Amino acid sequence: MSAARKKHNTEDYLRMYKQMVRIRAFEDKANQLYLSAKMPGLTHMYSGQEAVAVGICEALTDEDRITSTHRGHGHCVAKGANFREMFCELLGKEEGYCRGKGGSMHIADQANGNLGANAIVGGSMGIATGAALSAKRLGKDFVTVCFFGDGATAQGLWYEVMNMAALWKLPVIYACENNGYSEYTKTDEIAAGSLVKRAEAFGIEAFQVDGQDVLAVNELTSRLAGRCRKGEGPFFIELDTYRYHGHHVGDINRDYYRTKEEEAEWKDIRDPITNFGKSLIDQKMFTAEELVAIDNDIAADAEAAVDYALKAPYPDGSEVDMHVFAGVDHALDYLRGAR
Amino acid sequence: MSAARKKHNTEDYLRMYKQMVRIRAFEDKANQLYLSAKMPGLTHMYSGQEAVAVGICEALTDEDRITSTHRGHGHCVAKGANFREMFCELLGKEEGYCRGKGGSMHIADQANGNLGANAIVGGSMGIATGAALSAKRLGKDFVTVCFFGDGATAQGLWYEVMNMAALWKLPVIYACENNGYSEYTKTDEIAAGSLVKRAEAFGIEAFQVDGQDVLAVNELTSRLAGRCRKGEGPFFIELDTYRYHGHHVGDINRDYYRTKEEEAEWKDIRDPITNFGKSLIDQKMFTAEELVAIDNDIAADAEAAVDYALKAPYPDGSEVDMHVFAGVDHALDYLRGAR
Amino acid sequence: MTREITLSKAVNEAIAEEMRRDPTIFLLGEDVAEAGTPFKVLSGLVEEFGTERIIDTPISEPGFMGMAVGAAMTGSRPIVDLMFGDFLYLVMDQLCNQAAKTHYMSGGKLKVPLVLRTNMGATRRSAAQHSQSLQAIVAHIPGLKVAMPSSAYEAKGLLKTAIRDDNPVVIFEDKLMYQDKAPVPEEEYLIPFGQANIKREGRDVTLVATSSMVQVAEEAAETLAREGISAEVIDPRTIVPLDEQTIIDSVRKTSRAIVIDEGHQSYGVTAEIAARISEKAFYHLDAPVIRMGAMDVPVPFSPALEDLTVPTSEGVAENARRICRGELVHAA
Amino acid sequence: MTREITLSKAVNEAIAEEMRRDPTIFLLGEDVAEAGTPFKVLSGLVEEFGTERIIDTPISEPGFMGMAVGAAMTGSRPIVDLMFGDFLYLVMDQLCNQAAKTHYMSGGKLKVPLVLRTNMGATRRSAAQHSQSLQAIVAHIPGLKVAMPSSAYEAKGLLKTAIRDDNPVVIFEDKLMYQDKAPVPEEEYLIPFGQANIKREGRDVTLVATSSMVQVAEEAAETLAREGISAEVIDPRTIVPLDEQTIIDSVRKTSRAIVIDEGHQSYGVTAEIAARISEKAFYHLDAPVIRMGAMDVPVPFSPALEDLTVPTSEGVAENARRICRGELVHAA
Ligand SMILES: Cc1ncc(C[n+]2csc(CCOP(=O)(O)OP(=O)(O)O)c2C)c(N)n1
Ligand SMILES: Cc1ncc(C[n+]2csc(CCOP(=O)(O)OP(=O)(O)O)c2C)c(N)n1
Ligand SMILES: [Mg+2]
Ligand SMILES: [Mg+2]
Repeated sequence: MSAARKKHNTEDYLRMYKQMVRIRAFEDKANQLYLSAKMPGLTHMYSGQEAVAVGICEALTDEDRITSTHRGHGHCVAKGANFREMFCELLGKEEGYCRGKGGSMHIADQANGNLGANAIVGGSMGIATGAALSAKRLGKDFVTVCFFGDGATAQGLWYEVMNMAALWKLPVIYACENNGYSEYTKTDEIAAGSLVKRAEAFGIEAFQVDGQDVLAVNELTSRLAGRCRKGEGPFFIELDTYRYHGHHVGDINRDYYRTKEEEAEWKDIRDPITNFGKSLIDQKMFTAEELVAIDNDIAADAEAAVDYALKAPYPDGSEVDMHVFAGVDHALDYLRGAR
Repeated sequence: MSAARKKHNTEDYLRMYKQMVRIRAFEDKANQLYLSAKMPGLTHMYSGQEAVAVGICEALTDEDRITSTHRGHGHCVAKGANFREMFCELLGKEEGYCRGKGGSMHIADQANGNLGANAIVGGSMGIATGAALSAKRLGKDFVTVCFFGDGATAQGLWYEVMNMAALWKLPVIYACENNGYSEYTKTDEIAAGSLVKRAEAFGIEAFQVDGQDVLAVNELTSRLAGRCRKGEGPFFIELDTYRYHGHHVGDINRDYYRTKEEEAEWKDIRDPITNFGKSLIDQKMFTAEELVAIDNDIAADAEAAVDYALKAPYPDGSEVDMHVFAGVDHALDYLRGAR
Repeated sequence: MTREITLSKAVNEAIAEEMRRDPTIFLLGEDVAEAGTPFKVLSGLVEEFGTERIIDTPISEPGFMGMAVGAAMTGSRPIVDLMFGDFLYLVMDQLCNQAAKTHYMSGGKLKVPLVLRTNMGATRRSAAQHSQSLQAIVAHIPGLKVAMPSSAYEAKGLLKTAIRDDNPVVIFEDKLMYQDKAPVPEEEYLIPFGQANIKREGRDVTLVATSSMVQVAEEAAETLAREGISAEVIDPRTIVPLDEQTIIDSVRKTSRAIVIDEGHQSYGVTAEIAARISEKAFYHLDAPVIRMGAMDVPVPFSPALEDLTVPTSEGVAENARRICRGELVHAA
Repeated sequence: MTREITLSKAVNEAIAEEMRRDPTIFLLGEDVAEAGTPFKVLSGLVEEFGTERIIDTPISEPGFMGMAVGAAMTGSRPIVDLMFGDFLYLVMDQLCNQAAKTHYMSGGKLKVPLVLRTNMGATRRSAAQHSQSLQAIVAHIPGLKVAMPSSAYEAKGLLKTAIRDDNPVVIFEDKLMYQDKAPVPEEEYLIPFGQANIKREGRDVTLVATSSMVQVAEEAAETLAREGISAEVIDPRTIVPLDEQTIIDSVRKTSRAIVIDEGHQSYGVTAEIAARISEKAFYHLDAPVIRMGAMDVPVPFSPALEDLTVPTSEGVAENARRICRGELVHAA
């Protein structure tokens, strides 16, 4: 552990640990909800990638914005969301962050600067860059982080907005979570050349970092966020990581596109939570027992939130045409010309 | 003049010279048609960029394909089109290459492998790459050249298709005519980083060449087309060039975005036709008189073609709903359910 | 010989048969090869045709759509697999500015024989960006043909016709019907475009329904039959071209019509069909044509809300009863 | 005080006034600053507001449209300048999957107050990719409001309302009308959405017309008046929301209706309006509603062909005569 890392105090480390465990706990419950047919639709698990979301979001303020993806629960938790409102959203309940209208693929704790998960791969790249333009134009201090996967780098939109971000020096960080796959296809088969070079070709400073090392991610992001605030953005980070589950919860038989050995290796040797926990113990910041207690508390929280959400009411049918337009109670009346 | 260049024989040189002069003559007439209000709509002049279209197209076979742009007359002439059908098209006459349905922005001598000018900036990048995929899949030998401007590099589509072209080693050459401007905006203001590096980031071999030197363009293209046929594509070429006229024929007062001195410099010092003509005379391949005679012949051809086109008939009104669907005589009957 | 197969299998067979027949056909899209698409519709094709003809693409919808246009212009007959109909927005330029207009703009010189296969349909709890039924916006663009199969039988016959067509064809499969079975002949058959199918004859009211709404209409017709109301169910099968005559003839007979489509109601498919009926069967109509589209709201995730947004057989039956009783029913 | 100004100037004034009032507004698009757009609509704005607020973008329509969405979600009120309506296809994903749905998907938490200004209109000899009138496809998407100004007066009042609206609004200016003058008050005014304007009162037939088709309808009405036919001309001004009531009330009075819009006819705006009239004025209609949209063909370049594709005042007048004479007129 480098000298720089030592500057982090115990509290920071504890919060990072907890946030990673909270993501894992959330996903375990979400998966169970799916397997027990209690969750409507499908969902994409973030487990394995926790150090990315937490390392980055812990370097941000509440005012800083993020845009998230179809695999967005981790970002949502890391940016400060509560379990209750998240599970309620996952189950389509009224108390969900989006009043049940968004579900897993649009989940976001908007009040904490999460501009939304997005079901269009790459769909949030413009939004993130626009948020950064907004910050610059309005003279606000916030930085925006745009999360996306390796697969999303194939979307032309990225190049368009990188160009503008670079031309106008916008405070945006493009964070590519390279988990090696887009759906059932290996990254190598769908990405020519080098991702880092693609960003550099636009004159954007680019970095590669171990996405399983929460401190490394956190330090880099802190540094870049600070530089963004000084007008030195934009930046690109490629984070090497891995998703433990299938592409979505229903993707159970994965042998045809990746081996059990590969999965085991990442889980056994590179797990971000286990490794970070070990280092905390090694450094005698916490005992193994303390961490287990933390894990258990969080698991209990998740359990309670799930119970709550399962019992929570669905939105009333009358909500169906609410929120179509801001400032309009019910869209159908409005569309018929009622003034 | 290098040894390699000497290998070209007189005939080749003459054809290149003639083709450049033909483009210039065509554009002069088109401009006159506009100024005398005889041409419907607007048009974008190619004058100044002749060495690009001719250098490239003279390296291609009739089977090879090109895709063209809104500034497409040059590509069309260079790929082998006749003045008559071109002027007829410009004037919306039945004998035009597109039976008057396309006009300046969609002009193409389809039989010679021109897949069309395109009024959507960047719109033909997919088409060109798809043509290359087609060649590869069908086991055909043809190469496709995708012409586009510097401004078009801001379209995300390019990055998407470069990625696939690189992954699948497609026989396509992306030819960026960098004339320094997109409409009324300097390239520097809308392009961050480096165009060449953008292509290289996808693992694509990239080249920069003087777009005013027809032989340099021709040699490079010949070499790359040959390599494409051997499965070594795709390639990217950035060609430095200049448009003499405004963005379109109506763009007369250009002072607010570029200086008269800049225009004069390109015209006086770097004109592709004058310079190539001089070198032909210097090498004693042709006399000045011979070249003047050629110029005059071509001017007369253009004049005659304009006269012809002005007198040619418009398509009959009944053509308006023809060619909407292949295999359907009249779309309106068909859409009403007539079988 | 006829057996029952799923819609998914029907699509798969159509593609396989056509690819065997014509080596210029290839298919491209995301996760179409080994994975056979997330819906497993294409399973097995890569094994037979190889990765040269069943091509996995990066997540570049505009890119591969554009490439299909170029391939179609140069002797290939590409089939594009667009994983969700909601991604149509991403390919609109290549589809509507390029594919749809090339034949016309070239004065008939260049052809674009391609098929864009995509899907539609809500109630899968997939929220607003994975549930849309966008047939209306495609149907509005001259130069595109648009097919909406209502069962495995139509899915196979229409897709084979689409693949052989020399024009760009967009075909919408309802993703909720992939596992639905229907009788499909073993022998080769094609279903011509622009020929509506009278799924059920009736006297009192005409139900014009597209895609899975045909099932909804048939269920309603079943219920209504028990109550003594005789409903005719018509499946246009293609909305471009639209077989106006069959629809108009039916309404002239029944004097009443309900049009059902899963796209949003306003400025949607029901508007066009209702407008044509109102115009051309004007003197035969006993009541206004009733339109039943999806509610004009983005598709909500919550099951409690989502189910309210799509037409149901009970809704259709109730509207039919009211119209047959002579009550004036305004569209929702 | 009222003076005559061009539609172009009206748009310019609306933007300038709103930008002076609200510093969170900025405008972005291609060649909008020094060049003031190819149509010179924005001339002078960059001089007043600087390049920080009048922002020249690269040719990246999806990119800057997406950026506008993100900016709108974070306290800015962007105005997007889309040089030609035909480029809508390029921004559909950001407009329809993102901007239109964000407020709903977030359960009302995130707002997207943005204006997309673009244009429409054929007969400029600009061929198939620079002449489309694509209002119908945007109007079909829940979450978007759609305005279609018919003169300088509407252009200013509707645009100011659009800029203050907390939702994404798409506004279509007819590019052939930029130099047309109309009386516009010096004083500030706004035109509320969803309020149709009765441009001319009449008894015999209702002409519902959008954008420049209002002029076409008024010309026809003028001609008809000389022949003793009294036509009422209605300009909906916004097609989402649509002021159904004013239209229906008019048709209940006149018993006849012609709907005119420059978008393609099939699956277009005329279908929706005709369907609503046919439904809600059913018992008052003496004849089928006549629809006059642009011909269902890509817009041809040749003047000899292009002029055949759009509705004309002679065409409207002729249809009105026939419908008033009691002849049944089928839509073309
Ligand atoms: C525009 C678009 N295309 C395709 C999809 C279907 N899809 C959902 S996730 C995914 C793979 C994304 O891969 P990546 O960006 O690497 O993210 P990961 O799933 O690995 O987190 C695909 C193709 C989509 N949702 N949106
Ligand atoms: C998608 C799209 N956006 C904008 C335009 C308007 N437009 C036409 S040409 C042009 C500039 C193109 O610049 P460049 O690619 O450098 O080509 P050049 O005109 O210099 O030859 C623009 C913005 C268009 N036709 N298509
Ligand atoms: Mg991935
Ligand atoms: Mg240029």
